[in-house]
Amino acid sequence: MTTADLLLVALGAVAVGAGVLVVSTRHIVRAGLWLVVNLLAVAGCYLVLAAELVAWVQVLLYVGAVVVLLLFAVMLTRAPIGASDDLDRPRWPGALIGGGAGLGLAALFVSGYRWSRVDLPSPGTATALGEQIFTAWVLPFEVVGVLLLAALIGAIVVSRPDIGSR
Amino acid sequence: MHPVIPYVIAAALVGLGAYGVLVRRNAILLLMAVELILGGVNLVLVTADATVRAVLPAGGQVFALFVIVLAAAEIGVALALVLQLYRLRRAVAVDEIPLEREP
Amino acid sequence: MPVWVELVLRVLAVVAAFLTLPLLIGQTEHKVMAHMQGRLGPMYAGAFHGWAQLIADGVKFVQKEDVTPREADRPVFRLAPVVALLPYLVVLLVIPLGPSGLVAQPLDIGLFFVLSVVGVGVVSVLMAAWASANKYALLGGLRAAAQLLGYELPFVLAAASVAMAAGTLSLPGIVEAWRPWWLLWQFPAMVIFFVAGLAEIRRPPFDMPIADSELVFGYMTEYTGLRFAFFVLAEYVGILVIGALTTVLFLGGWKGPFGLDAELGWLWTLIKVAAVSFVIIWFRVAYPRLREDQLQRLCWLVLVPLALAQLVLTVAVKVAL
Amino acid sequence: MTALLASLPLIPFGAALVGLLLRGRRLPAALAVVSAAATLVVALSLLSLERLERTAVVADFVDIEVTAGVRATTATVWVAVTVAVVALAVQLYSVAYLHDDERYAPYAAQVSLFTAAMLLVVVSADLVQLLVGWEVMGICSYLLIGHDRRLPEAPRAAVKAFLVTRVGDVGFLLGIALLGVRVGSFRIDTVLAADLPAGTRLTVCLLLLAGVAGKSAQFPLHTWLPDAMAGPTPISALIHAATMVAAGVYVVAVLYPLFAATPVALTVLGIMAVVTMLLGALAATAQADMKRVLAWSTVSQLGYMTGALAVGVPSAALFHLLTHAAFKALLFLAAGAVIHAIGSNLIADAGGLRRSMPVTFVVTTIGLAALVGVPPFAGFWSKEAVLAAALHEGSGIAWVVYGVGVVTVAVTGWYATRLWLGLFFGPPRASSPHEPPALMRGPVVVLAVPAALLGFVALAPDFSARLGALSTTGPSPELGHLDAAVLVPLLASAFGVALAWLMWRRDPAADPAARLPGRGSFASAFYLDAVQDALVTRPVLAVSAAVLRADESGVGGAVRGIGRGSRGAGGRLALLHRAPMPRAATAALAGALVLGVGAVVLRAVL
Repeated sequence: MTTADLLLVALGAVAVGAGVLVVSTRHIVRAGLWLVVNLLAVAGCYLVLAAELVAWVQVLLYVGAVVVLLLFAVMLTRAPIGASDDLDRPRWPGALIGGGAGLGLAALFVSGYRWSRVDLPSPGTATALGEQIFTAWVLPFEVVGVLLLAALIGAIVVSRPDIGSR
Repeated sequence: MHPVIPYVIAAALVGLGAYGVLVRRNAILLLMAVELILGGVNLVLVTADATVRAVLPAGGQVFALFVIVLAAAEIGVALALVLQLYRLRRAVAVDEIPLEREP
Repeated sequence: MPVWVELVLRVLAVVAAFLTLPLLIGQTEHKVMAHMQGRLGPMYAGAFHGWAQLIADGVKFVQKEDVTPREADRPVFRLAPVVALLPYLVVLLVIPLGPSGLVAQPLDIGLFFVLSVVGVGVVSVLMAAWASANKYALLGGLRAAAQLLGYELPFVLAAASVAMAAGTLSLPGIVEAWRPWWLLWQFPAMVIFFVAGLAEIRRPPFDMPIADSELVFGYMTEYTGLRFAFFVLAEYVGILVIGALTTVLFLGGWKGPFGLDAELGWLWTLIKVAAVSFVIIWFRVAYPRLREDQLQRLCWLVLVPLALAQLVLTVAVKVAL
Repeated sequence: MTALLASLPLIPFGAALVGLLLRGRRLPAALAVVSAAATLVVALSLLSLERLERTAVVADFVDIEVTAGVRATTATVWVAVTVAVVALAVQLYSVAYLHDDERYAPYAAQVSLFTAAMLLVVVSADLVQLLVGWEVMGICSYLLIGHDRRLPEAPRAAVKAFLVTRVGDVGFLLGIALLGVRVGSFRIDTVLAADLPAGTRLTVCLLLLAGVAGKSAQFPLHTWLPDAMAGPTPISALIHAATMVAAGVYVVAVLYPLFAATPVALTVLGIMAVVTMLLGALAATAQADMKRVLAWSTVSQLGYMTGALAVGVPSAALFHLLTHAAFKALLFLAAGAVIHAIGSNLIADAGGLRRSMPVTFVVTTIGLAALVGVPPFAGFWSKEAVLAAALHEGSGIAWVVYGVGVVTVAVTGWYATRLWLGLFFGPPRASSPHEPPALMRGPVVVLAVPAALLGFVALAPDFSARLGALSTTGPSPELGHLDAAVLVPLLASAFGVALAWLMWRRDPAADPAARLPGRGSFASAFYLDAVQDALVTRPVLAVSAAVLRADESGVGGAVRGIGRGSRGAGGRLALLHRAPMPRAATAALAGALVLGVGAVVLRAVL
């Protein structure tokens, strides 16, 4: 076990624990807050894995925007403060499938990698990533931009009935 | 670094997300579970980037960035839909959406 | 000097700055506002011109009863002030004070780090607003969330402009690359960044979320005592952070007029931060609060297009050079 | 040279495009006449051309290439000059003839387009390009024959012309396609140089002959031509003299090496020719309508041309094509003048016009003399060339062509005399007929010159060789050569003329045709229209009705039934699918899980 391993295990424990709480808590808003914890922990994993830019993008976009939007929506839909009892439907199919998927994937990864070891790459600078995005990946990048624009327009049209019906 | 650790974490996150998607009735909670799945996927991508030496350097990270951006777009549209649903029905429980009638 | 000692020293320095500078700003605000309004302000605490007023305030806050509403979501309610304070503290880590590594933690993508961490502050507002179980608090929180989400865009875009100009995301790198004529070139970006920064820390004239004449005190309505003090402290740290960021990004950081940057760089930085902070305080006195719709209009119809235009200008000049 | 040649079809084509946009009379008339004159000038300037072939590859599909280009010999230019002259005459004539027609502008544009299409056929170096001109002519003939919508028979005749030629065109298209696919190119020179297996060549030739029969009004596809008289008279002149009907003969002449190597096809062509020749002439004897007489005579004369092709002398066919264009255009335009004067198409309504219309009388006499083959008028030389060629060839089919040709000469003499006498002699019947306006008179008079004198060019030393160079590289027989055999057709025509005159002498007021045995079958052209109606039209209509019924109840029913069935099935499936979101999501994710597990297990097992 190296330092990186220890850090990963710790962050992973936080991430998984927060994830469990996200899907099991009976407080709607707390689910969102646990999601923040989960995302920060995953961002920490990225940092350990030498993906700084991805980590900070995750913090900026997920924590700063996505979760805020989610909480915003929770509040706009008048979620109650305190526990709600009707958040879940019967759990066993979900548990079966979710557990199956998680365990299956884990088994695949374990059987694939065993206890092999790799050396971590040197912390990736944003420069290298930027070069990649604007050379090899520039076309997908543009497409993603168009997609974002489409999503923006779509969200506006959907949420404003006065535009759509005309 | 043993790559199996982040991979197993990612698998666990995906499993949790799948569980959440299937179990949660509230649309917003369901979206949160979807974010868990995406987080797991991203973790796989980033780990693979650190583990596998690909032809294009940093391909996994680039993919992860794309996934994050797509998730942002997805959440924008999805929340617009959820709010519209709430405006129409005063509820955001997905299993109360009637689908029996022809659209 | 072993690495860890240096690390501890750096962190201690940041903590010291974090504990003193906001108090200094708070005291300045009291006195500056008072004088601008034609009065004296606090005069008694600490004998000389009331210099210890904020310490007295702190003591008062500590003594107050820690009230939590019965309907509130307790853990969230209690955690919110801490979450509000934490991002600013973390941001201070990467602000360069002077040249040659006079910074707590030099980061390759410092600017990105700052932007993303500042964005986390919204969560605290939402936590406070929702956990309070108070409709004024909720309304304030929603306003704050809308405001912060909206102004994040021009904020980031303006910062992106200067990062593009410098060709780096590292804060010391930006200061290195800075030239005095950038004051002209990046002037619109500076204005945008400053205004959006004001909105980010919810300072007047962008303090709709806590508009006391409409919403009592917005998302802070239910807070008392030390937790309230944390929020107030967060506001002052916010002033510090915005001032420091404006300084580093747009005003040349440690660069000064007499060619003594290596020796006096830290002083130039502090002077510039103080000047920007003074302007922020001045704004509070000078301008009335915007209405909610005016606020959003300003963001989406003025700042965002301007920021995009500035980006185009930056690219054009950059390519031309 | 290439540009000039290419401009031959392009000038009238441009005029047609512009003309279709115009309204009124003056501008379209000026445009039409000027473009026709320009075409003529260009054609005349090309007369010195020996031989030219210039193509460019338009599309190359590896196995097959499509080219565009021009190909010309002296003969081509002569044909083009003929087309241009007739077109100019027709355009000038039309200005006066259609002076109160409000649809003159599109008419003139269509005539230009018609000319352009014919010239395209003439100068094409590529079969596909040729086909384009060929088909454009078809649509133009449809439009122009149907020009006068008020006439009851005009739309019908237009449709008939279109459909009957279309039947032939299907064969033509298939022939060209087969040829192009087999050779790998549509370029005419390449096609002619290709070495094809005999079976393919026969198939191609027969298919092409179908198209030629359609366009050139050969038996059994000749029925549209007399009906096409419903169009305005200048159009009749255009179709009969220089364009449509000449196209078939011209194409065979161009592709002659192909036919020359296929005796069976030539025999078929010969049979077609003799039947057409005699049938047309006999039908012409009994027509009451003067334009129909001329129309049937065209059918008959076309028989001569194809006969000449069948006996292996394309130069004679082209020669007859040229002279026939001259005198037949003249005759139609003159007939138009007569119709213009008396206001009727019927011979019975004319009579004694000799005095009131002297110019028309003289030119018509020249034209009829040329038709009959009176020396030294143009028709004499060309017809003589055809008959001499048949005589010299000496094979079985050539003898038949010769024999029938001589008989037809006699019949031609008879009906030409009958027409001449009926129109210009006997008691006058119309009230105050008068000469047509100068604009109509001029073209007629001008056309009389070639009708009278064109035959003498056969005496030019290298005329035959240059005419023959269009299709064959070998020596062509001398066309202007006369020997004792010339007496046979001369005697035959004299016999026909004399017989008609004698029959007329007995009663100048009556129609000699009334005393003709078998007059009814002649007048109706041996009831071929009725036969066609019974054998083709009615069965086709019956079959199509049956097909329609089968389609509606059988195919349509099946389609509707399938549609209804799948809608029902889809509705039931949709009911299954319309699960609430959670159930659907559970099902989908469970499916994915099962697939994943299955894949892993399968890989482990295999």
